[in-house]
Amino acid sequence: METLVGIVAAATALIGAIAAVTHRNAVVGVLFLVLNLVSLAVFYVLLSAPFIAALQVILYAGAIMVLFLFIIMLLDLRREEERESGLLQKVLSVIGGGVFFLLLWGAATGGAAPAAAELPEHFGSVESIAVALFTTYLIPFETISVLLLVAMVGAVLLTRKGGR
Amino acid sequence: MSLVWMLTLSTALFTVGVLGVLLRRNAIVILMAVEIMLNAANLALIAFSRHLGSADGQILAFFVMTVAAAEAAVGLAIVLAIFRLRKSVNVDSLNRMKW
Amino acid sequence: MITVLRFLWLIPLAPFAGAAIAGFSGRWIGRRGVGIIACGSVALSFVLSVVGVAALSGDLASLDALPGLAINLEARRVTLEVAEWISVGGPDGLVVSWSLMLDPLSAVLILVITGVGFLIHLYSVGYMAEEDRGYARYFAFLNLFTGMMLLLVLGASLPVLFVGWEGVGLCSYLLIGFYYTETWCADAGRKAFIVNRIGDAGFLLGALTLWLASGSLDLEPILDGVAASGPLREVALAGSLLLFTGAVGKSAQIPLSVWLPDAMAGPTPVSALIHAATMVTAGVYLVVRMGAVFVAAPLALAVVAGIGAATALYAATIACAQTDIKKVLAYSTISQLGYMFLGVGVGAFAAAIFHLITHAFFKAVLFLGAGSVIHALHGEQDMGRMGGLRDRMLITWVCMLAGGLALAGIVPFAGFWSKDAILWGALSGGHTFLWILGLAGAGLTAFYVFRLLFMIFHGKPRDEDLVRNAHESPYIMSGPLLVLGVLSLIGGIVGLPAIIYGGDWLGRWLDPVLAHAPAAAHEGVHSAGAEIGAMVLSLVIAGAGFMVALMAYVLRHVWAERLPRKLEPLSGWARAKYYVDEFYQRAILGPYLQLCHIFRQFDERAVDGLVNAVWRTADGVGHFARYLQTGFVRNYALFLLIGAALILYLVLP
Amino acid sequence: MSPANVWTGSPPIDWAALFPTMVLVVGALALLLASTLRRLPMRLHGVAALAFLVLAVVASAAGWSHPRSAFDGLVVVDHFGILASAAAYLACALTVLMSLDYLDREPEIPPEYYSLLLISTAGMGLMVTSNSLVGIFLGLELLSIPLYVMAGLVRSRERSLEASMKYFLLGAFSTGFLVYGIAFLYGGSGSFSLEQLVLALDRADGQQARWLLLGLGLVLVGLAFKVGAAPFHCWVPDVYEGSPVTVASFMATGTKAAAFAALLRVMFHGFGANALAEWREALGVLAVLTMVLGNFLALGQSNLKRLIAYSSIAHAGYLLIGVVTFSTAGAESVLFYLFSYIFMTAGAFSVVALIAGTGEGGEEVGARLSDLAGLGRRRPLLAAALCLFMLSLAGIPPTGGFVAKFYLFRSAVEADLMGLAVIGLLNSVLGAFYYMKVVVTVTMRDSEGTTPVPAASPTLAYACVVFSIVGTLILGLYPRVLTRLSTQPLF
Repeated sequence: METLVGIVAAATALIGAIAAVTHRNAVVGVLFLVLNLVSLAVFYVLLSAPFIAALQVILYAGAIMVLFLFIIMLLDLRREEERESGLLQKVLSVIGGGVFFLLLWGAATGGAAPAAAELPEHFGSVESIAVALFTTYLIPFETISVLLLVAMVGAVLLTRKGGR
Repeated sequence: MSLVWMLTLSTALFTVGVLGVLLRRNAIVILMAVEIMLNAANLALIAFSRHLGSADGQILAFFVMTVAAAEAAVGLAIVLAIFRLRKSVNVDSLNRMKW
Repeated sequence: MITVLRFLWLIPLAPFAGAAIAGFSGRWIGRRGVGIIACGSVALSFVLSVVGVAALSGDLASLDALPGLAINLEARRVTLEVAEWISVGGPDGLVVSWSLMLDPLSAVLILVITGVGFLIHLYSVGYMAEEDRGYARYFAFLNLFTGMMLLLVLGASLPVLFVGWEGVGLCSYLLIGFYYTETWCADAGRKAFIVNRIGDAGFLLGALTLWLASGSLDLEPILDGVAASGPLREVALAGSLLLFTGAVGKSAQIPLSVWLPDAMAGPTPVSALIHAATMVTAGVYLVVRMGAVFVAAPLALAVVAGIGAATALYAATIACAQTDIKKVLAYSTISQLGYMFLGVGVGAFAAAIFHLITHAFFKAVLFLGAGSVIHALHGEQDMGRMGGLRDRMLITWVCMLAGGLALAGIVPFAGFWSKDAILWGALSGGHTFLWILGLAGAGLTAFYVFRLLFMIFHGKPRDEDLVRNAHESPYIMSGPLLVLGVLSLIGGIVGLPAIIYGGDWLGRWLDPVLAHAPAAAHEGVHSAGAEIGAMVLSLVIAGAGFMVALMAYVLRHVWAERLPRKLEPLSGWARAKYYVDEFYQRAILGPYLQLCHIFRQFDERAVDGLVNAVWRTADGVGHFARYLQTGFVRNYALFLLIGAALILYLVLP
Repeated sequence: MSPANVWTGSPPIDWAALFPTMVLVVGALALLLASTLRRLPMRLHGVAALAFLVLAVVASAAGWSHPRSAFDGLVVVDHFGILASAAAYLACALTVLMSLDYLDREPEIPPEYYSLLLISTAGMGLMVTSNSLVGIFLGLELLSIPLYVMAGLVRSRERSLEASMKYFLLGAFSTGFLVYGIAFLYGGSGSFSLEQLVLALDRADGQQARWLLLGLGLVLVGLAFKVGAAPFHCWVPDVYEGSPVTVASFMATGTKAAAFAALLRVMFHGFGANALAEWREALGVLAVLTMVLGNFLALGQSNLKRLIAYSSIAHAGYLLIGVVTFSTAGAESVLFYLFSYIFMTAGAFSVVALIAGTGEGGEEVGARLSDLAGLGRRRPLLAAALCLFMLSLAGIPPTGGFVAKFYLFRSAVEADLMGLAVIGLLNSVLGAFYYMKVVVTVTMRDSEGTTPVPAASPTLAYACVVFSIVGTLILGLYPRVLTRLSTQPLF
């Protein structure tokens, strides 16, 4: 059962990703990206990371993608301007991407991975993540808050009307 | 699903993201492609986390998600600002500075 | 008295301070103040130098008690560590200090630099009087240059020497472009810089080589260490040739000679000080200073001698075909520097330094005289338009004549003794071919220098309007001229050879430094008769050059203009005489001048072209490579991906 | 770490280690609040930012005598980190100094600019004082995101927004590589700590070792992008040219210093001797490529900002040599080089900031080389300063640039990297060509036609120039002021 779900999720994740970057209509692209994100969330559940899976759906697919969609709708960018150019770029990109993938894939999966470790109790639970966030990773957690704040300020500065 | 399969999927997704950046001209789509790359990294992190039995990977995945959100906010703001000025988000038209 | 050596650092510091004051407060102290500060600081430095050299010649043994001073009695070398500069690698690591070294060699040079430098500063006060803007800047740069030059010759380690080396190059460069703001001038400056950078690369690589072999950048351990067999001796050839590359660049020898004629764009006193008397001789100084390393690699010495002799002849040839007064002197400088390298190369180190000193005198007087002429003619530099200036500018004429006679090597002027010492070094060392080259160059030298003098001062003015209002320069200019003229006459005294009952004072003074020099005089031919014979021969050749110039540029006018009028009835004969002259002009002098022109073209097109080609290639590659930078984000991302693939390929097993 | 013992033994918080970052963040927040008060003059913001920077330096220096590791290595207090963050603070301070006057001439830049600057600096500080990949990653983001915004602050200027967009897209792209690399390093070592990483490399074999090397490669891509090494350098000239001058200066100095410090720490600490052959080879290739490309590309430039951008690429190449040495001397020389590089580059940019401004049509004017013609006549002291910085960049003694190169090449020679040292030396000769082009233009050419004359610059505006001159000369004449600090172990 788990394998079946995994295969389906892998397929939809890959299809979603490919369609998201290839579809001419950006709105459709975003929707495919959401498909990809949700499929990945399924994996996270399978990999004992329910909290991250939930965040993936709520925060990523739910909030960030809506932001994308909102901007695309706002700017009315459903269709990309047609202007084919740079055959060399395309050919080199595909070749480069292929070589890169082979190097990456070969190195990532080339040999037998060491045996998986036993999972501790409550692995991946909200509680255990929260504990780590508020103890060991307190500093990065606080940093993240500053990061989000500065991103917000920056977005306002770039988009608000008028000068000083 | 074994770790190897997860990593295969992850590398494939990462490459799809990279190619999206290289081949598309719409700045928003490029940003989406970057999101796919980050998600590929997250998948690898969580797969490793499961494999190693350590929660650290999940924590970093959480941070990556937040960073992605911050980047998306700033990136979309830049897109918006450029659109106001040029009525286009085609990155190929961003070519005033070169050489 | 001896303790004065502890204040060695004041010698370069005085001009630096002068530069700072003139440069930064020129607006407040006024033109007069700037002049006083600039000349005063160099004068102070000169006085200190004299005192320092006097101390050096005293009893050094009593110095041992002074802290901070290291003394090498054998080499008569005093090293003063002023402050630590760069130190790395803990207590056992490398330490480079701001340390100065006074020995007989640097003693001679600081006297020349500050002495001639002071005179030229003084002259500049008059020469630049009409310059409204940049007066203070000019003197600041000139003072800065003097300080850098002193640092160069006093530096006790290669990095300190390099500071001076680069510093003088920079000042030269800034002064070349002083008031000529046209494009070609900036190009000239750039060319000078490129050529010098090629030399600098050689210098740096040479220093690196010596450092790797000796573990030290100080001169003392390198010079002392190279005598013994060891790693230093093994790299002596590479190290010395690389250092020589630097010297070739700085001293404008073949094939890096192209920048010096262009450098004449600067004000004339600058040409006199920097591009004749001091900076360009830094290459000679470097080779003599590092002489021990060169001696350890005989092949390197041979290369130095060959390039020196070739340059001496080649540049003399080109000088014959120039009509720009400063260009003649520029090529002459290149040629004379060639003689110095010839001297060094054949092992006659002392003779080379001797020539360096006398050259500083007579070339300075020639340049300053030329400046005086140019000044009188409101900037005209074309000799083809001058003539008949002798009566209008008597002092200048006398002084330039003294300098010219010295340059031509006419006895008893200073240049005769020093050039002859070099030629004798070549002959007695068994380098007969080089000696013949040098002798031929001497003939050409006499020709072009008298050509120069005749065209400027003798005959009838070719451009009446230009010459009519010419007048002698003010005393502040003619004073230094007179002093230098006298020095051109008697400067040879310091090195009169024993053969004519001179003391060879300079040779003996330099002995402690040049102990390693090959004893050239003891090999090959050596007899009093041969030495006298060689002197007479070179005098005869110089005389021949003088005669040719006289016939070509003075008598021709006499014959062509006076004779026909006086002997009116015999006009046919007179015309025939005229034809003789024409024949002479066409058959002998004409082809010869053609040859000179070909050389000159070669210099301007081929050698210059090579330098330009190097520059253009680099520039072209740069321009081509620029197109990688397309401005498209996607292309950039592609480069990034290719780079990532490259790194993965390199990193993965 | 399992949840159970975390509950019971949560570590005490080492506040002192956090002070420098906290000062900057609090300062940034205070300035943010203050910027809502419209009446406050811009200069006051700048002066306040300077005050916070000084406080941060003091807070950072306080840890000098007591090196330690806090928060499981997420924040470390060691000499290297203190010196590297001092470099970042210095870069920021110089940027603030040159902004004081410059912002008057760029009326579109809002007062929040100073907050962004401080946050970015805090990110740099975090990045260079962390022994954990998490800290380095978040520090990098914290420094980058404000910069993406700052590049585009002149919103009516197409070039500014273009710079912002290019920087953002490529920056985000490279972040993807960095994160992916960290994921593989995590997979191979089971931790984000650099100390664990080097241990894991020691015992890893087979697939684990391959993950680690893969992670090494990908992390290198991310960091090489930030330091501006070829072939990841493409963004540098475009972004520097388009950004406001002060922002370009901050990117060129601060980002470079922080990214190099982080690169050095990751390579020396995280990979160290256990993957030496691999990372040395990769970085060696990058170093050569970077030096050659940077210098050649700079030759044909006619815009001073762009020229400095290419020059900064070339300098990244020299600096990489110092990293490749993998020796204490190399690390010290990189730090020294960074300080002298900050002074001379910020100095050059501050001269540009004094002469550039907004022209007709909102485009920036005054940064082209032809605009500099005759500067020697119009503003002799400013021209002299620019020449000094150019000479220092060219590595001509007795400036800081010379001593820095001396240290660097010496450490390379000592590490038996003769080839790299010679290539570096020849490249620095090549570099002199275009630096001299600037000197020629400034001192020898006369201005053609109308040259934009910027608004009167008050004395304050020269502060950055003067400070940079002093720094460049002191490091050249008496480098001991800095080098004696590293008599104790760096890490």
